[in-house]
Amino acid sequence: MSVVIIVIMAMLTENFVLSKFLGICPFLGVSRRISTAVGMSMAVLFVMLVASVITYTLQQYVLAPLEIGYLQTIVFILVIASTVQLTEMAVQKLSPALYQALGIFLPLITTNCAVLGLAVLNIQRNYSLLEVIFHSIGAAGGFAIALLLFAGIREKLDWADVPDVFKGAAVALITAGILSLAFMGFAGLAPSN
Amino acid sequence: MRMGQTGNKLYVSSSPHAHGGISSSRIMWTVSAVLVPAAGWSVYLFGLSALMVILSTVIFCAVFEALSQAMARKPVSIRDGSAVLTGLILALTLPPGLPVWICGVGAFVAIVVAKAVFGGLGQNPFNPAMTGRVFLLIAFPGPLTRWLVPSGTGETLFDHPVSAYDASGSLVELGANNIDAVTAATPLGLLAENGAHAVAALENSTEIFIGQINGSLGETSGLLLLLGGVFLLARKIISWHIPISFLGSVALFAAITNMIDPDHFAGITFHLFTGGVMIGAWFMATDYVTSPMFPGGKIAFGIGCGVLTMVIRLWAGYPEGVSFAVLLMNATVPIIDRYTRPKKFGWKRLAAAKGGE
Amino acid sequence: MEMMIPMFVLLGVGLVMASLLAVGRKAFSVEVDPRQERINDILPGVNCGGCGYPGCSGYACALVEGTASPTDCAPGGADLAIQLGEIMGLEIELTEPMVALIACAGTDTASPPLAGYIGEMTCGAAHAIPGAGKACTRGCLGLGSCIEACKFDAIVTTSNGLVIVLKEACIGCGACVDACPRGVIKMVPKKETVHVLCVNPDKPKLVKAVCTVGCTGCKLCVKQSKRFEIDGTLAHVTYSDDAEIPESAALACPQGTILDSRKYTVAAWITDPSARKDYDSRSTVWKDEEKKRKAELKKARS
Amino acid sequence: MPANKTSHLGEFFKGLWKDNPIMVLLLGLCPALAVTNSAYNGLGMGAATTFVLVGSNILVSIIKPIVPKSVRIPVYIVVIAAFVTVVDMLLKAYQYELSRSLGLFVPLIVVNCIILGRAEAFASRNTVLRSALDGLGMALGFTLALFFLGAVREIIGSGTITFFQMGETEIKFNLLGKNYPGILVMILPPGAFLTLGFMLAARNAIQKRLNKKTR
Amino acid sequence: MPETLKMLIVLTFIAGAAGLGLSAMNDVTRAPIIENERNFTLRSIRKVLPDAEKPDPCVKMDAVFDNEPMNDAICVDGHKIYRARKNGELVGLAIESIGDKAYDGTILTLVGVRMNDGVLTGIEVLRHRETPGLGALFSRCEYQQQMVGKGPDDIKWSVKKDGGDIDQLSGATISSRCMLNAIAKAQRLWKERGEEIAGAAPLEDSQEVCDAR
Amino acid sequence: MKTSTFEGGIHPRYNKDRSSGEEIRPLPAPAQIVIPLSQHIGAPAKACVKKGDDVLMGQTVGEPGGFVSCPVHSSVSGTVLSVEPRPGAMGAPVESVVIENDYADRLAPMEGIGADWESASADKIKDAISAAGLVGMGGAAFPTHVKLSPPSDKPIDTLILNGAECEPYLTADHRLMVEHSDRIVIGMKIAAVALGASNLIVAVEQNKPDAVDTMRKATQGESAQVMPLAVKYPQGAEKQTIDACLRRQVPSGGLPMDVGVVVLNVGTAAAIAAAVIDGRPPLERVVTVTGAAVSRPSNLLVRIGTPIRAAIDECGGDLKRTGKLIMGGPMMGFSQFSVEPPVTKGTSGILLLEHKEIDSREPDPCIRCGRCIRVCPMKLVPTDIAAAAMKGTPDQISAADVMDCMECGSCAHECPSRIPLVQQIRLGKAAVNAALQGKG
Ligand SMILES: Cc1cc2nc3c(=O)[nH]c(=O)nc-3n(C[C@H](O)[C@H](O)[C@H](O)COP(=O)(O)O)c2cc1C
Ligand SMILES: Cc1cc2nc3c(=O)[nH]c(=O)nc-3n(C[C@H](O)[C@H](O)[C@H](O)COP(=O)(O)O)c2cc1C
Ligand SMILES: Cc1cc2nc3c(=O)[nH]c(=O)nc-3n(C[C@H](O)[C@H](O)[C@H](O)COP(=O)(O)O)c2cc1C
Ligand SMILES: Cc1cc2nc3c(=O)[nH]c(=O)nc-3n(C[C@H](O)[C@H](O)[C@H](O)CO)c2cc1C
Ligand code: SF4
Ligand code: SF4
Ligand code: SF4
Ligand code: SF4
Ligand code: FES
Repeated sequence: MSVVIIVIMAMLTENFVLSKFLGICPFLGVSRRISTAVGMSMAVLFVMLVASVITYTLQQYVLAPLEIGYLQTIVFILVIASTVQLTEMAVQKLSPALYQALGIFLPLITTNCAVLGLAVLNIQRNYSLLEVIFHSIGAAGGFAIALLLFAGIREKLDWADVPDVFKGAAVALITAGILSLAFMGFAGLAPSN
Repeated sequence: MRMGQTGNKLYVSSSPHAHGGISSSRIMWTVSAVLVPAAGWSVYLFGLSALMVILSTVIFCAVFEALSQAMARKPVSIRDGSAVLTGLILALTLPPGLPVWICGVGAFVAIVVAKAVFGGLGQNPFNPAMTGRVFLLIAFPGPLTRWLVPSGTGETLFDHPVSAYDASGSLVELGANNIDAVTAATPLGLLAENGAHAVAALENSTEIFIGQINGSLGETSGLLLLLGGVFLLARKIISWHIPISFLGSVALFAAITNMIDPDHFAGITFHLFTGGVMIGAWFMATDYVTSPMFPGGKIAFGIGCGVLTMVIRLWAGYPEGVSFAVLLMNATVPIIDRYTRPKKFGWKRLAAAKGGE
Repeated sequence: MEMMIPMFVLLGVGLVMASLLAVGRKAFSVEVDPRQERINDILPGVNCGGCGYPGCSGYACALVEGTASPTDCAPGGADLAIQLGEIMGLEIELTEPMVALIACAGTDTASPPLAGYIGEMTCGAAHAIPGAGKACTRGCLGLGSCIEACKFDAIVTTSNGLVIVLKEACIGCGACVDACPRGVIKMVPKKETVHVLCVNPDKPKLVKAVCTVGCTGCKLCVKQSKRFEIDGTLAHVTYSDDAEIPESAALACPQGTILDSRKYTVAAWITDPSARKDYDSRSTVWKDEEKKRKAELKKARS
Repeated sequence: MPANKTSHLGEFFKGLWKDNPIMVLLLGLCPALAVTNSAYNGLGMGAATTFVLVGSNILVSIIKPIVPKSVRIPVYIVVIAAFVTVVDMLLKAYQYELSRSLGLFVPLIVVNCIILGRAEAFASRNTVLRSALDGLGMALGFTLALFFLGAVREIIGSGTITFFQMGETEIKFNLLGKNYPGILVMILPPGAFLTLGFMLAARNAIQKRLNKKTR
Repeated sequence: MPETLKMLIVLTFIAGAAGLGLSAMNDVTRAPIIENERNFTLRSIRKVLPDAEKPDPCVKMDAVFDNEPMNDAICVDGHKIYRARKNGELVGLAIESIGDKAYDGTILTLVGVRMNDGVLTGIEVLRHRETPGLGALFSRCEYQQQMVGKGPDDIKWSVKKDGGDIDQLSGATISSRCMLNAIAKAQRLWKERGEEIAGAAPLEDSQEVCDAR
Repeated sequence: MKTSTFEGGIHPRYNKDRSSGEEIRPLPAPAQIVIPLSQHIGAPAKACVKKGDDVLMGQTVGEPGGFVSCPVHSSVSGTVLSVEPRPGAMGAPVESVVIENDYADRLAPMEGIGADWESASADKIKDAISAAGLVGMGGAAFPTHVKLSPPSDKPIDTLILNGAECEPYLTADHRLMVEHSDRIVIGMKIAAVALGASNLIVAVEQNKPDAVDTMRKATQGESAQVMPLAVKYPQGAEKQTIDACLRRQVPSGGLPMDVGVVVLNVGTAAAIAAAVIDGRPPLERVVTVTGAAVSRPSNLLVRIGTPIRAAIDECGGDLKRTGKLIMGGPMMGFSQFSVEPPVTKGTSGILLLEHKEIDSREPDPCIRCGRCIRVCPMKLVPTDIAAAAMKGTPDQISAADVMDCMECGSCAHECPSRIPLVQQIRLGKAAVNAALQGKG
């Protein structure tokens, strides 16, 4: 499958947040300010790339040959959690500036459906390494688009007279729902099998 | 407003003590009035089946507005016309003959889900009518893509079925002899399924311009919509930025693709005058509440709408993309507004002065 | 043997990861506020982002900086909030319970508005417009900015242009005091029952001109109990445990400015004059004065 | 120890309403939104999560004394992941169709924030019994919310409500009649967001009523 | 150091223990899982090969064959085909067939064809990415009744919109066309490659995937 | 040729022709005069007379309370009745000197520089202006001597006389220019000497062609130049006037002197002439009394301290028909709830609007139409400021540039939802100021 299609698919037609429901917790949690959303998006891109490549390698060279695919979950999550934590420590030590911009978001992503989901999907779909890389980029891009748009709307909603019972998460979810409706317009843009 | 005692008492207030210009309700009613010719044309084309849709969405919208305001303990303000306008615009994006209850669902989504939940008029990030329409399209893909053929000659009001569906959503005959004779694909549907040659005949015909084609109630007559839009422009109710950049980018996109592969892609007039582009550019993308506030942002917004419309039309699953494009661009408005805010008076020297210190 | 493969794989992965983390901790250790460290330790470490900060350590950081509240962590729940509060030393000291008091009895009838007001219906806005609100420029505007500010729904409007505090619902947070542009709201001990409902410090003549129930500083209350004090021309109660204020004190006030809530609730006092009937019959002075003043006011207005 | 502040029963019930993980804590929303296109899927996901949550809460509260602080998170993750894998295997073995429709979201239970959250915030500081009750309550609250969400979506979306389904046997009621055309969008992603949004609002409204009453 | 050491030991130990536990669990569940996966295919095959004179999708019919079709799979032209035999004779085919140009991507179906007359004995959707809910509509036996039991020349195998005899599903003409496309492919295979199909040697591993693209 | 103007602005209904043809006529002094001690921006004056004192016309009754402050003078001769708080134009009682008029108009001794002001030093001129207690008559009532004393690092090259009078209804400056153009030009030249400015501009809106003519005539042979400006509100706001005349933008947070300009109202210029040449403080000023509830709209020469009731009565103002009583113009003026407040040095108009002109409907929600943004002469985003002011923190309010707003009211005038934007913005400013003070 062409990598272009993979990217469009992961970003728009099957947007990780809005149509695959991966990473909803940070999507709701870290979307109150545009500035945080930007940092989060960068961090997600980084973690998704690293995690995908590592888990892909593990799957190809350890789990598959030994026929212990059922350990996928446990191995993947362990490896993702540890590498991210390590990266966070390293960034904090080596570049405080980078840490402020991006590093502080790293732990948030460790235990996030989107990253593990991406790793598992990569395997399920029999992607090649190149495809895995582009899939990660598309997925992270999709997450970023959704998060940024959402953060913008939520900043605006701060001023709105939202009825009491809808304040907070309820109106945020309804916003996400309408955003997800809008994203359905991309359906069929990247036909795949 | 609490007035204290009236009588020949003096009133006090903050300055300014003069108010000029137009009122919000007048704006809403004027826009509604401007849409009436296009709505009338659809009734002429599709008869009662169009009138029912218009009446039901408008009434449902007004009722839902009143109910939701009452529930939120806010003053009921359907007189301001915004709910009626939402209803009218929603109606104009729906196919004639749509069952009344489906219109009701659309009105509910538009007024309650997309507007009241966010605090009512002025606070909704998404265009209510477009939200309603897109919801319906995805919820009832069948009824929403079944297009009656226009009578064209204005035989009588009763030529067309009022509601062409039974409860299960399948087409039933109501007065017409043959169902296939009353429904057909829209020009955009033809384009999406069969390529540009299928619509070549329409390309430069006056039919698409005047509106003797099938489609949603309000997308048929490009001419009337254009006139209405220009009227709003002249009355300074809308500014040129959004419609012109929207239409311009659609035209440019169509021109380029048509040049590359005329067999596959239709031309400029076709894309401008079919589907929702005209009503979208003049009446939907211009909704104050859900579009950017500043000139630069408006242009970016218009271009975004145009490009997304064409991308969806040409490559995505749906034959028409205006409502999706408008909704998608609605989501970008806060960000656009953030980066297109004009420089305030005197900003330049301030920067210079600071630098000098 | 085959059964052992998974074990070895996981042993291996576990070992590698644990060593990496161990090395990382040594190599990349960073100095932080010890409080932050402690907070980090007790936070769930879920990094769910629910608090709105980037991860648990982000929240810890914000807590230490004082920009976050200890109750923001959903997974941790109430237990955690208490522990966090302890670390942050945010424990609320137990003091005498206070409640808010609207120290104004100037209803629309007592202090009728001089002009109609058009504009933003908040107290702050009206306060800034000369002539907006009642004749008294010191008292409660009745537009309820304090109601907005109270998170506990402890303040309600009366039908005649005042607001009152529901004593039982008020937790004494003081938010309303800051919201009132006229400084009408005072925090008073919850157990106190007698209050002077006026904040107008103006000369008696000016007070009388604008309000029928304003304090004129006549000192009659002071004669009843030494718990009353006069500041300029405005009386107030000193809230101490010295002595109980006799019921006669409230009756002594010719203006009817003193509320004795052992006898009348604030609501009854302010909203329903008929409830004050027996009070009125005993306080003839007050009655006559009121009649006279009403006549004067009528004359002044016409 | 703050632990003895609530009764055991309170530990159990708080998850149902007061601290409901979906509606109040807003944790674990991914599966809540993704799999609830039918009531049965919601129940299934709830059951799977219950197993993992209770199991890992118990295990974590048992092993807590020996786990050094610095590796507690990786250790808890391993524990949870093990339970998740077990559930995954069990589902595949004995509830094949359910496992197919839950798909990706079974392994993703491991990153469901409530699980790690409860393990860390609660189980690692409380007794085994309390942890088990807490886990059970939370899981039940989660399950109920998912079931409700699934039921609403399924009823509006296709007019039916499914309580059980395995092979040919199913417990399914057709509530809105055979001719109900179904509002397709409710079983699509937007329907999930919208329904949950309105559900939260409804909970807020009820809670507000309750608050007023208690006053 | 002891802290670090403890850290190493605990994490490693717990991971190992988990591995051991899971491996044991796997031993227990492996068989049923494989069984389930087989059953899934098996059930689909059985469904589309009802072995009746008049196949009716609304009536449940248990087929009795000489062989287990599941184990008698071949690959022809990229299609995986399961063969059913009775009395030593090839009686039915369950053909995996991909319908092109669906609403989103393609639809993978299993099409049952009777060997002697090409009558459609059943059709199952194995994988699709159409709008959720549509898959269920296709599986409605009432809908399938208009196709199942019909031979290649009995009816016009296209949707009514295109002048055929098949009712398109309301709102899903595209998907309906795609299903017919899959059926047509299977019918063509039966017609043109019948002998090859009959003669081919069964795959060693019946789970093998054929490239149908 | 395209007339100069600025970006934004509005075209309100001007209603100037009611009074623009009326010659200025004096209003007889009332029996009692109330001289507020604070008629200007800055520290209030301190009373220097007491009850029972006899005062002369033009005698100082209040001395300046600081540099940015002004003396006040009695506008009649008579006896001091009291020094007490009296209702002021801003609502709250203001400490005032109340004087019983003896109708003798006994003039206090006045000592001006005389006709040879041209040779006087800048300091001497400024001293004379300061002693006369001149304040800007264009509305802000800022002490003029302060304005004429820019710091030395801000050289002034241009003096603009502001005759725009863009406020609807008001015609006081207009009549002054038509009737006393020579006084204005002399005042301008004196101010130019004090400032050392060489470029002199008289800015007049084009809807006063007769004023343009008379000013052209009066400046013939002078270096000054009359610039007709487009008719648009608020053309007379100084930053906009400067932008229109010179294409210079006063930086945000800055003053005209930051771009080398001083702007004076034409009335101020005329008062400068009197103060410097004759040593005469401003004892009266031109006040336009107009509005639908006024039967004889007029331009009156009113003694400072005259209760507005006197002016209203003189012009046939009907208080029964009046819905709103405004001191100043409809755009920037202050509504009054009584007829007691006295005319001060800054009072340019008294406006009586009828009941039917009052719109007391509840505002609609903001529909984000952007009209307020389009018209804001400061190119601000009023709806954002207002939203922040009503719901935001002081930081958010100042981030919305609240302090750049000059409260011209263009936004609120245009808002189709009738949102009291200016009122909300003022609240925002108050909140920001309070926060700043809190920080110390
Ligand atoms: C059903 C209905 C239809 C109306 N149609 C119009 C209309 O087409 N045009 C219009 O200007 N006003 C119309 N109005 C009157 C508006 O309510 C009125 O213009 C509005 O209150 C604005 O008044 P204003 O411009 O004086 O503020 C209509 C009112 C109602 C109730
Ligand atoms: C949300 C949505 C989903 C759709 N999904 C499908 C689909 O799965 N299959 C399909 O054939 N058409 C699908 N369509 C396309 C329309 O229903 C299309 O107009 C239809 O295929 C042709 O109309 P008809 O079948 O009613 O004649 C979808 C449309 C929408 C709006
Ligand atoms: C919105 C606005 C409108 C103004 N309009 C006028 C005007 O029409 N004429 C005028 O002389 N001053 C006007 N001013 C005051 C001027 O900005 C400036 O303060 C004045 O011209 C300075 O002269 P002065 O100090 O002599 O009053 C206006 C100010 C504002 C904020
Ligand atoms: C120029 C103009 C265009 C409008 N377009 C729409 C529209 O497309 N859809 C809609 O629901 N309301 C529209 N409205 C009405 C109104 O703005 C809308 O109900 C608000 O979004 C509700 O907050 C429009 C109003 C104006 C003035
Ligand atoms: S007490 Fe203060 S804030 Fe409350 S209504 Fe009265 S004036 Fe307003
Ligand atoms: S704001 Fe606080 S102090 Fe004031 S009434 Fe409410 S609870 Fe009491
Ligand atoms: S009042 Fe302020 S915000 Fe409004 S137009 Fe004038 S300068 Fe702009
Ligand atoms: S003019 Fe009024 S309605 Fe329009 S954007 Fe400004 S505040 Fe909103
Ligand atoms: S459940 Fe929390 S991110 Fe998915």
